[in-house]
Amino acid sequence: MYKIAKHLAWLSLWRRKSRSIMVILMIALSLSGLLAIQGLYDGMITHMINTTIRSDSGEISLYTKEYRLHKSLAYKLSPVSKIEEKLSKIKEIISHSVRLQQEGLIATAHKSLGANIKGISLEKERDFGNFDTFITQGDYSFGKHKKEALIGATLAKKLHLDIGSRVVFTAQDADAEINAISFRISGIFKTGNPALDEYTVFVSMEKISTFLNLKESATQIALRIQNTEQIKQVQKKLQTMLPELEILRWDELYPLLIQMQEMMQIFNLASYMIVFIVAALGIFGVMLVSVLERLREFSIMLAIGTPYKMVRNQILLEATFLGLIGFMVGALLGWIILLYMSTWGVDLRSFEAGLETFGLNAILIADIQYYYFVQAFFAVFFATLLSVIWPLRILKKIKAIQVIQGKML
Amino acid sequence: MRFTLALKNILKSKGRSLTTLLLSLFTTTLFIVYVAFMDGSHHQIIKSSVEIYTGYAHVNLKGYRDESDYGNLIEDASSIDEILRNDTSIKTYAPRFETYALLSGDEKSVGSMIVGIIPSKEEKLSKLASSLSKGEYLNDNDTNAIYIGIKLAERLKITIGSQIAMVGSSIDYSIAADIFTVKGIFKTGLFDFDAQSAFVNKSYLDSVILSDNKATYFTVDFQNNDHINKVTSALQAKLPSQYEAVGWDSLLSSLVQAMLVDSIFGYISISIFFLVIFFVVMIFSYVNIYTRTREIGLLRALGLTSKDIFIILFIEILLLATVAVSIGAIIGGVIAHHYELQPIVIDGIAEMYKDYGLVSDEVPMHFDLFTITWNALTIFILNLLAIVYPALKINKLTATEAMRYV
Amino acid sequence: MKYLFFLLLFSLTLDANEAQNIIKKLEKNLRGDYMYGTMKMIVTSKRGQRTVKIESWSKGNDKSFIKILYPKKDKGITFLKLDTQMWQYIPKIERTIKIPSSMMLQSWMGSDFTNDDMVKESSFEEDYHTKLLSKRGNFATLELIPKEDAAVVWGKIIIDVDIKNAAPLKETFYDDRMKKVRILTFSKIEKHGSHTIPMIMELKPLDANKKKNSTKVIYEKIDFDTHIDASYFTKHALKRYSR
Amino acid sequence: MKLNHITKTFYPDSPKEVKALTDINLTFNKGEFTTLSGESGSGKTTLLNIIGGLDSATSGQIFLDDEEISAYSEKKMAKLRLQEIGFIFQAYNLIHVLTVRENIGFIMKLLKFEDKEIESRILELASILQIENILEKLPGEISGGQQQRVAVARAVASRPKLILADEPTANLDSKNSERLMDMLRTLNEKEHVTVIFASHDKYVLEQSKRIIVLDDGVVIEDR
Repeated sequence: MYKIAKHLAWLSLWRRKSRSIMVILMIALSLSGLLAIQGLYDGMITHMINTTIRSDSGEISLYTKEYRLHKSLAYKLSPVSKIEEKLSKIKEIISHSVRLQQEGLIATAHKSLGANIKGISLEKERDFGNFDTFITQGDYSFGKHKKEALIGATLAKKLHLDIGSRVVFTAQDADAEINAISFRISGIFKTGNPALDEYTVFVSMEKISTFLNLKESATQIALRIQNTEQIKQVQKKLQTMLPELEILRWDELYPLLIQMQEMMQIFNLASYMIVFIVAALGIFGVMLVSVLERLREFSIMLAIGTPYKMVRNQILLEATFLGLIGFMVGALLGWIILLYMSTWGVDLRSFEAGLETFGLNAILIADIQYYYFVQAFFAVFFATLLSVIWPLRILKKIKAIQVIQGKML
Repeated sequence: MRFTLALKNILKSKGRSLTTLLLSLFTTTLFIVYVAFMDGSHHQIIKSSVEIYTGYAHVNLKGYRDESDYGNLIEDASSIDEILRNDTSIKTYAPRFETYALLSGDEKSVGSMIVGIIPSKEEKLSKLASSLSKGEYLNDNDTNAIYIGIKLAERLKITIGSQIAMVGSSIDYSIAADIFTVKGIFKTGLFDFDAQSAFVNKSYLDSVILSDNKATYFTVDFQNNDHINKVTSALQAKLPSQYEAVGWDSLLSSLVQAMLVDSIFGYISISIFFLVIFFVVMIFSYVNIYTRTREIGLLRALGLTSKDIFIILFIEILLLATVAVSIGAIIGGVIAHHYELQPIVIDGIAEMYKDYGLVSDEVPMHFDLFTITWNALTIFILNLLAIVYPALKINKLTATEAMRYV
Repeated sequence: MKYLFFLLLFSLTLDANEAQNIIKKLEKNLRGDYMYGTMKMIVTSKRGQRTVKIESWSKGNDKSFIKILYPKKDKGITFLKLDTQMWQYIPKIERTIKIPSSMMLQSWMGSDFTNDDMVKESSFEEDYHTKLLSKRGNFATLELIPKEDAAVVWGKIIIDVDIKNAAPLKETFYDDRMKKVRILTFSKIEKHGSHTIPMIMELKPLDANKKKNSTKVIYEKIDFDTHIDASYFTKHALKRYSR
Repeated sequence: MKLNHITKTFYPDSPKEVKALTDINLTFNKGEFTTLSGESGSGKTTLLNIIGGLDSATSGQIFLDDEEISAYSEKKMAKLRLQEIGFIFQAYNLIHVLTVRENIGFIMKLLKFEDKEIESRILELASILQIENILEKLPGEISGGQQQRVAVARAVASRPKLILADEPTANLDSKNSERLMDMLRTLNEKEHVTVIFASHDKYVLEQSKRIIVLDDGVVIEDR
């Protein structure tokens, strides 16, 4: 009997071809659009979170408790090897990066600006977050004698620096003596994180340690954790192991990112709701009319003894087919768009300044997640169900005999 | 004849007309409200950023934007003051004197921006007074009282009543130094601003850095700040040629671009809404027209051409859409207007967006006749377009086919 | 041929040595063990001209004490520089302030010199490779290229020297794209005790937005031969010698 | 089939109360070819619908093979209609998305007849009803007479005990009416189906073996 209902539903659908195609197109096009936006938004946020984790925070960062407010070398992590030894006992930590940072002044012959100098190990940063991929000009190198530096793109632009340009960095060392050191620029990086791009110069750890007159010291140790689920657990473990330190997750360091993600999710959900409530209205229109104009036919079917269940199934199936085909076409189309956008990206270079305010690159790379399609499926499914409630009620109410006698038409 | 027929069709089949009417009405209202909400929240963000400190427009010497030093001061502030005072398009304005100086507490010294302001005027122009977090805001008779950002206070390790020394340079480049007592601490939520600015009464600062009758710029609040380019260029025309009036959109250009990016995403979403609405209207038109197949067949049989039928259907949708969209626009407009005056309050949104400088939980809608007009027109045109396909489709049927249509 | 080549090589090294010697002599002449002087600094900018009078004491390269005599408003303000650190005392607020690194590169008293210029022991001899570009009688032109490790912002400096008096005539500063940034000219060379030095020094920045600026320093008194009490080079001096 | 004291009242206990049928007592035997006749509004269609279980009587009982079907639930009634009764209505009583072939086989399919049997039955009926050449067409593509013949085929296909036909000839011209009646007659004789009409068509009356005349809800003649 289900088979007959399916057969009837399928046939009815194609009997009213234009109508069905319109509904399917409606579902498919709006769905692919929604999927595309969702992917783009998600891509945007994931990208921001990713680069932040890769370029700075890791999943977890360690500081001394006072450092983040005062940014003073008095609050340094030391000795580093002791902390590293403790870290090595936690197997969930797949890599870590030790960084030593100091605020100071960067100067050229023309201009000077406030900036941060940060000592790192290139190899470790590469392991840590592929920092080399952020280089837009020049090389990922500190030169043979570690006398070269990597500089943020915005800072380089403000100072009119090129590869090979010479800069002098002036800062107070650990003994509050003012020292100056010169570097040549070997590479320019762009992470999308304004704190790095606008204010930071990376130099070798050895060089800065000597410059600041420090040994075995760091201001931040950032950690990469294998699995997202382990982050909180590792944080707790670290807290008990190193109670004197501040141990912060990336989302605690950059709460704005999480908030943006939440906002985007709410926005996506709202978009889905608006679109599919309207879409349900469209499906409803079609289903209602298709029931109304076939009331007589349905009555006859009921009259000759067709069970109500079968008639109901037929209508449900008709709507389901519409929804399902719409979903499949839309999902396919959306997938193709997403695939394109995740491979080639969306070029928004004309709004570069605006995007940078959000800490984004001008070319947005979309994300593709399995759950988009599940979510979309449920949206379509509910819209479809919603749209047949009223037509089914009408059908339930009819007395076959009245329709046959023409009393309801 | 065709018109009467169309009108009669509308009036006779009330249910059908009502559905179409309601659908268009609903979509128009929805769309207008959505756009008003989006624009409203952008306005709110911009308004917050603008109103925390920057202001809607600045009047400064040409060249000051590039080189904000003592070489580009407004040397005769009273002449500018007079021009601004006599400009009826301006609600309030005030001169400011921004300079960089070394502030030092007992332990630490920090380079910071010091601004001479007229406290009573600034209260109306910016959020400085309302951002008070501890102590008191300045008044016009204050002498060496200073009002500083909360992060700056933390950096200097000082609090209300502490003394801080300022060392900077006077405008003749002699050294300017004075001791100030912390009168108030403010918190706007903008980290950099809270960490790097301090305010003192301008008349007193003038005596310290010899800037009497001088200003780095005037900040201006117009009666109507909506069309900032127009009002600033009008103001520009009244200013001596060496001065310029700069609107907030240039002062905060990256914020403007950020809003633009956000709007683009908003419009992508809207275009999806459009797509759905278009299809729904089309489906309803299609269904409406098809339930009338037999009737249309009869008309054709009676000798009307397919063009006549098309025109009748078109007149019908034209009438319905006009009524629906007008009512929808009015309802949408009323909602937008209402929520502009009494903004929706979303608790915690200010906290969430504090890094963007949003200082209020209120999200007003933005009521703008032009926007509402184009929104309504879009839906109207969408309605008209939506009927084209169904009408053409039905006209393909011959009269007899149409009459036999089940 | 071989001989000629040897000669050429020899003359080159000789040149380098000669340049080195000139710089050494120059620096020795300009900076004695002790120096006391009074000077007038005339700063010209878009906003007009202004004069500052200064009294200064210094010992060697890294200790100096400066007191402002004029204008009246600034009278009594003192500066102390010890090695790389700098303090300032302002009588009006009775405070001694340590100048933080972030302020070091700001203009000093509105002049075209930066605080950094005042502080840094920019020793030509230590920080630069020197090369003799030309020599005609008593006048030589030297090219100074900073050593790789030297923390200097310049790409190179060209110095015209009066060899006989071991005094500079003109210093031209280039950025690292070898574009001229500023020119320092010296004049009125006089002998004061054991040193022969230019009494007038004028700095002219070449950046487009500083076209109208210049700073002229005129020595009024200068003495290299009197011992200066060590008490000048302590933080107590700031307040003590302010009056 | 037996009808005992069937009474049908529309809008009972209201000012609009209409007594459509009053105390009808009738018995139909197997293989009968009967017509319910009478003026418009005499209650013949109402009676037919009650017999077919499409409508329920206000009072009285209906027995089919000694079983009281008037007490059946809606669901059970629907099942009974499907298995035991075939319907033919005035017009448009085909499922228009299905072909003629599928329309005829529809009920058999619902009753889970085997495909082979359905196929042979369709062919058999098609030949009797002379509709072999339109089997693959959709209802919209054939004439009204043909449509009615398909409806007949569908009604008898599953060999129901009873066929109810409400004004089957109302929308047909005389030639088509004649043909339809001929065929129903043939089926009645060949397959011994009980057929009950509700009609005032002269030709239908002529063909009937038994005529029951109703007037204002009361049986006034049974011959």
